[in-house]
Amino acid sequence: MIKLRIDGNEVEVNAGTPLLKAAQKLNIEIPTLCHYEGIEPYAACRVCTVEVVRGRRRRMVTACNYPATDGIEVFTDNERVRRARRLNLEMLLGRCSEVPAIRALAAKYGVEKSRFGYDPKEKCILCGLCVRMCSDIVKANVLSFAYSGPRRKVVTPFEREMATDVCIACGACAHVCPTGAITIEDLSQRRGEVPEMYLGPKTAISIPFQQAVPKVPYIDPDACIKMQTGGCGICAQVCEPEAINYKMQDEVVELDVGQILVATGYQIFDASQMAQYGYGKLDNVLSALEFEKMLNSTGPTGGRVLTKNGKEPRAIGIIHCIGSRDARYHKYCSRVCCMYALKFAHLVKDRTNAEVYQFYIDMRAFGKGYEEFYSRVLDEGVNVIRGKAAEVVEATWGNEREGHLLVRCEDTLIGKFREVPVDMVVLCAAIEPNVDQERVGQIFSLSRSPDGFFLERHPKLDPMGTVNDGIYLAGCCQGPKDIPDTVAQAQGAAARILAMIAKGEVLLDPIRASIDENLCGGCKVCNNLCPYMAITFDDVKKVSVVNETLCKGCGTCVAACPAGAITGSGFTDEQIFAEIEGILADAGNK
Amino acid sequence: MPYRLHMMVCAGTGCVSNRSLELRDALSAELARRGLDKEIEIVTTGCNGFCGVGPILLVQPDGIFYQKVQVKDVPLLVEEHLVKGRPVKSLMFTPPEAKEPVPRMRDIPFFGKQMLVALRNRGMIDPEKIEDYIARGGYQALAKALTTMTPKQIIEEIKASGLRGRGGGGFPTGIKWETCVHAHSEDGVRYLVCNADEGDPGAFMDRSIIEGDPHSVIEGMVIGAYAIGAHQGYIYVRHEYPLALKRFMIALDQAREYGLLGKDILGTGFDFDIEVHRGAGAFVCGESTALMASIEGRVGEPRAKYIHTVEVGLYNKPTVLNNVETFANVPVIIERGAKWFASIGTEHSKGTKVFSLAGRVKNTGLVEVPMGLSLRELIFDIGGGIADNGKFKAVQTGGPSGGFLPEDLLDLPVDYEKLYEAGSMMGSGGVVVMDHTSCMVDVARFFVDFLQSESCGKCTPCREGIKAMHGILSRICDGKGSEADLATLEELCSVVADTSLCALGGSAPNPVLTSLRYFRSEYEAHLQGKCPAGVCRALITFRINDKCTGCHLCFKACPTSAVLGEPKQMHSIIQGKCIKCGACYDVCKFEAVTKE
Amino acid sequence: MAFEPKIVGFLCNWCSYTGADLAGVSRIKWPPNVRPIRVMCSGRIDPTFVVKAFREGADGVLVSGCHPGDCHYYQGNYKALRRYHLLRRVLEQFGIHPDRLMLTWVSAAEGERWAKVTQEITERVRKLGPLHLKD
Amino acid sequence: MPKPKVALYWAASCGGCEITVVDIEAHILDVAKAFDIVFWPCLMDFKVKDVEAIEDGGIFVTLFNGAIRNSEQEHLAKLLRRKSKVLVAFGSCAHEGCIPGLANVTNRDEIFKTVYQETASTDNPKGVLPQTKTEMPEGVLEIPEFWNKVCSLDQVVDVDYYVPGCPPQSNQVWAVLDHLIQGKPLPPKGSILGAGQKTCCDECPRVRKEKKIKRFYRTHEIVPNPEECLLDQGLLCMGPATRDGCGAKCVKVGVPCRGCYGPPPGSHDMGMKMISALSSVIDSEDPAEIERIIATIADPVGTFYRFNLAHSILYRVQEDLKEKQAVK
Repeated sequence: MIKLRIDGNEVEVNAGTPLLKAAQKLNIEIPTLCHYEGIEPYAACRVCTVEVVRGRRRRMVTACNYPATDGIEVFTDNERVRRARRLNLEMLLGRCSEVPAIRALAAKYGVEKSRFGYDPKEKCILCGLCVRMCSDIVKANVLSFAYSGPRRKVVTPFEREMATDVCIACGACAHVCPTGAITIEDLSQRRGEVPEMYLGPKTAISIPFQQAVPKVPYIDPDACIKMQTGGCGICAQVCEPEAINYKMQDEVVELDVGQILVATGYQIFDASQMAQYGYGKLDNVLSALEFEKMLNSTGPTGGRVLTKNGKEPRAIGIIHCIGSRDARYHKYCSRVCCMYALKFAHLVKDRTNAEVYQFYIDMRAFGKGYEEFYSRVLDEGVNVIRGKAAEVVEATWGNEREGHLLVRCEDTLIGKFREVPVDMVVLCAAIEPNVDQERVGQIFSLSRSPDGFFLERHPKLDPMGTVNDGIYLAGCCQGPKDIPDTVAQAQGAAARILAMIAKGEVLLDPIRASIDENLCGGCKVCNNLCPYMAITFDDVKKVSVVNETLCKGCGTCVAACPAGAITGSGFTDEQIFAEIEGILADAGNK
Repeated sequence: MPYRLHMMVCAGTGCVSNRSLELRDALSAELARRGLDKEIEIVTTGCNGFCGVGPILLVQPDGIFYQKVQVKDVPLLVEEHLVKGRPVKSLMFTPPEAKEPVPRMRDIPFFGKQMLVALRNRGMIDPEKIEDYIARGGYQALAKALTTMTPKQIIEEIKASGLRGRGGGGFPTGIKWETCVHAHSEDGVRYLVCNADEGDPGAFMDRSIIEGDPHSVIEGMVIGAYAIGAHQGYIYVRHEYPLALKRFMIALDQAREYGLLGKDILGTGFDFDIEVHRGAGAFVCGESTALMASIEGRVGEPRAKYIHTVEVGLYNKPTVLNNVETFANVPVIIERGAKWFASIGTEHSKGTKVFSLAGRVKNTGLVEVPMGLSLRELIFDIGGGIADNGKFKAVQTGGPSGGFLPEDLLDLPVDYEKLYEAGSMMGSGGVVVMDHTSCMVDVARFFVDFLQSESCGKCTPCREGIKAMHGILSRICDGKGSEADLATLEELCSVVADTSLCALGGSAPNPVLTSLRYFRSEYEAHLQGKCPAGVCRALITFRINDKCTGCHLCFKACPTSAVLGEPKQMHSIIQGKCIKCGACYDVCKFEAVTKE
Repeated sequence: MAFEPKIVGFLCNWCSYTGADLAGVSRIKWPPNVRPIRVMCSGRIDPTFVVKAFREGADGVLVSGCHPGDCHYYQGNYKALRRYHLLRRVLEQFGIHPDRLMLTWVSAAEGERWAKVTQEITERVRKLGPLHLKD
Repeated sequence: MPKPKVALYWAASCGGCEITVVDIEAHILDVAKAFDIVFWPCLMDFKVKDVEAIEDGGIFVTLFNGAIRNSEQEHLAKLLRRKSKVLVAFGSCAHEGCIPGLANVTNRDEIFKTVYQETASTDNPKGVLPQTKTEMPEGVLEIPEFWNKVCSLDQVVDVDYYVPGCPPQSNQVWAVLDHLIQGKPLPPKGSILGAGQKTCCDECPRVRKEKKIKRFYRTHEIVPNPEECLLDQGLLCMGPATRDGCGAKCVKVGVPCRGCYGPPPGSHDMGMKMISALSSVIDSEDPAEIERIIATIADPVGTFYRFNLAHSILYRVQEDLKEKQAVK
């Protein structure tokens, strides 16, 4: 540790610490433009210039990379320093005259207008952060400087406008750019398939959502530069408790359990399949989950309802039954949409002056208190139009030419075709089985009903059980349902599970296979057949053996044993033969 | 059988450009024709220094100096001098103000005041023959250093000699080496780099040394490497120096063949080899950190040198970087001793310095003089004064970012500190002389323009500041300047010098600052709409006075038909059409065209 | 009296038997010609059962399991599938029309499909006529 | 005390079983010493009337080999049954039909057509077929009636014991005979003598793995690894479905088991069991690939039912021939 003085205050730091960091310890602010924590200092903008006195020698140095040495005295804001900064900022202002960040900083040093030029278009101050980010941190080496002197500029390879093959579209360059000279354009127009909808940019390291448990940040390995290219690593550099661990891997944890509650949930129907509603194409057509996120006070708009251009909508259309109750997609009713659509209407009425139109087929307010809520929403002045919306198109509204939508539908109650102008449309997309529902079903040996959801043992008498003892269902993996229904089903399933645990023992079906070792020739035909690995080979006796607790009694081995040495209790050959003879007792002779 | 005479044909770049190689071939053919080729040897030497009068031919041992020798002169020369023993007066050099030509080189004033240390073999050897270098005592210093001295002794010797970096910085070489030895290197690797990226326009000291005496550089580098414990060296040569490059490569091969480079040098067990790295001609790559970045394969941009390259340099290893001239001095110091070297020069500037004399001086060329010689001696005695009987106005030392010194500072000695104090610098040794025809504002603008385009553009003050200076200077040259501009210029100069990342930006304000300091009146004249030297076109007017004879030459010369007039009658100029190219002024034989 | 084929159906417990049950519970009509025998898994169905059924007078045999990939015992229905392919060839060599044997997949949710499948085999066997293998 | 009487008869068979009795070598003398051979047409000149002359049950044991496929064989089977205390179905043909039994996949007309009319070497321009009765000037000539169906012995008469094998292995034959000579108590009726309870695999020294078969080979298609299980190598070995007792002689020399010892005790139908076992270990779940793999089995019925067709559940299918052709 060494001691130095900054603006008269003594501070103790490690030798070699950049003055900028040493000053931070004293809460002395030194402006920077080309500095970014985690990226090697570059000392190009010279805005962080300070004066260092060392013995008799006074010199101007850059605080971002000047290493602290013992006994030096640093002045961060004396007249010489202020003049240097002022003039450098004036030069930058002459270069990038309309960049707010530069204007603000220059104004701080009394410069409103530059004597060295005026360029309203230029935004790049050539700080090199993007170049260094791209080459040193991301290691993609897309951006670089070209030309020298005043002609210097940041270019993509060979100055081609698009360098898609090398650019990994990480957006880090735009993120570090202090002047907004780099913008990221989403050419694909794709929307992320993430469970938690987001309406704004997302970083590779984030807390998944506000209510996440545990509420700690996680790294998205698909987006993390460190994991993709081996570069970056900034988060680890800035995390003082050293909590970042890149080596952490997804783990497969094997648990020995006796009972399983399958609650694998659902997914939302992709509304962009129904092109007539413009989801994914028209700006202000949102999915219900996106709208829910917008209404959330911790969401991107802080709970305000805003169209893409940041204005409050004058009218919102909420379209029910997107992909459900529709023979082309899902025949079933998604059950939750009517009520949340009414909730949306209620909240919109509460927060804005917008008109709300509900386009519904049938209003299904079946739960406790639901009908009453429906009446209340109607009293609040929400317009309900019975009839499935036909399409959503872009439209003008008065003199405004863009950004408005028109919902076309038939109002079946008045028997007329209607066109309703709105600023925003919310689509109530269907609840549908997860893409991997089938695979999950195979894992747990679960059957699926024709709608693709898991099949309960009995629709009335056992709505949470399955045909497999010890495996239960809860929630939307069994079918669309709202929260009260889900909770009821889950608690029921939990009670069933606890009951079994309390009992402490389980009854097994007596259906088992067994091998008569006097008949087994040890051909090993059966060894490979058992899905439960219940058959092993006894190398001493040279016969195959069935582990009766592992055996589930399917009988495949019984059928396959060429020696007939395996017997399946409950379903022996003789029993089945007798059954055959019995049911064919009436078959006549030739 | 020894030769009777040696014909030393200069094959420096200047003389080669003047067809000295054709001259050599003609000479050789002539000698063969006359059967003299057994008696007389032709030696192709490096730069003689007196480049302004090339091609140069020196006949030894007589020391007869022939200048501007053409192929057509060969038969006469051979006949008269070589056969009949009568030196040819018509090919000899006549100093200014002298009536008779001077036959011997040593009697010519240009050479008289020079003292050759770095250029000790100038014109005496064939640079492509290591034998010639060894015959002149070459590699003796190396042998001495490697066999009788410890690295520490060498460093002490260099320190004691007071040798300072000849590249511009003037940092004491011995201390640099010592620091390098003490710098921490994890694996003990250290590098030695020779900077031959001579970027200053008009400067060609380094090129000349490599072209004329490459082994002196190699010898100096090997000694330096031994002193700091480096085993790998690099020489960074401009790509624009093909001849230097070729000769250096030949020299490297020869040195390796002779066991003076590579493994087990001179059987002492010391290994050192040199790799040649060619620069692409960026001025800024002469800066040490940019140069090293370039060797490493990165963009040649400087970085902050708060941690010196001597500690963390090439490939992050301790690195000694010296320029060509510095290394060329090293063998002499080792051979003749620090005391001898330190006896030359001034208190803080020891030894000699090579300068390239250029501009409005009579004798342009390369000269090596002891430190402490006054600028006046340099320009008037050696340089022969101002060309075309012009009037001295200013001298710029140290390359494009050197300052302009006026006449009253001509007695300033050549000395690192003295030049710095006067607002200029030693630099690498460029000396540009300006006479009354130069406008100081225009000259300042010219150099600032050069520096602006050679700035790498990394840091704000250098990129934007020099550009801003250039803008203001251009404005002044265009007659649109104001008093406030001068203040802004001074402010800019101060901040750019203060805050630039590297020496290029740090010294860039020198031309502006010194011109403002010593020639402020010229600026003020410009603000009044006058260019005293008549250079700035926006401020001058061409007129035709009554001396006009109607010769009609100006009429024909004018590219824009701005001259009016019938032959034999007085002409006049239409100002609206005149683009101020000066063609009429140049062609007029009667001083009838005037410039105001 | 018109020929009413007798068809023995071997049904797995988890899918087809439940599916057939569902058809019943759902009041879906399916031909009584098919006489189901429940086994735990279609993998239990030994080809011996099939020939035994033919020998005992069946005119057709229906083997029905879970859909491929949905087997309650993971793989049992694939074994049935392979046996079915080989058995068809052997039956043909014996002189029994291979179409008298039918393999199908009916899930627990497919009551309607069960009805369809049973109708299909009944009609198919009806066309082939009686087999008369009972001694 | 007179020696117990012994009879040996040869019906529809190749004669190998007769030879295997002699293959007991010097023990044949023990047999001759212990028994009074009363009927053995293959070796000695006996007449049917000699047998008819014996009182019912007068013969202690009859070793009957060969299947029953015509009226004469039926007649003799019934005769010997009546005269014998113990009737042994000796050898695979009597036991379960053996190779002659394969004729059950076709019928008499087809066989006659092939044998007397269609084979390349047949010269029968008039297309004459055997008749049971032929009027000749000298009188009526009679030959036995050729049946549509081949039967095992027990499908015609009551059988006490079975000695399997094609032929039964001589050591097993001697063991059975020795048992009789020693006068040991007889095993329960219907027992299979001269064989084990397990399968051929039990006697097979080859190393077996868990099976996964991608294609089948016929014996001429590959040279099998001498150490490994033949079925593992894709050779269609009936060993897993065949009763042991033969000493696994064939597989020991690299020839897959043909199944002559018949099904082991747990098996109801040897061929179907083998079909079930084999298809269980075919390594594919794709119907098209399964078909391809199965196509590498040449003649499944001939392979799986080589020795026991006549004795299998589907011992004979009598569907209409026309329909059968329509299938193809």
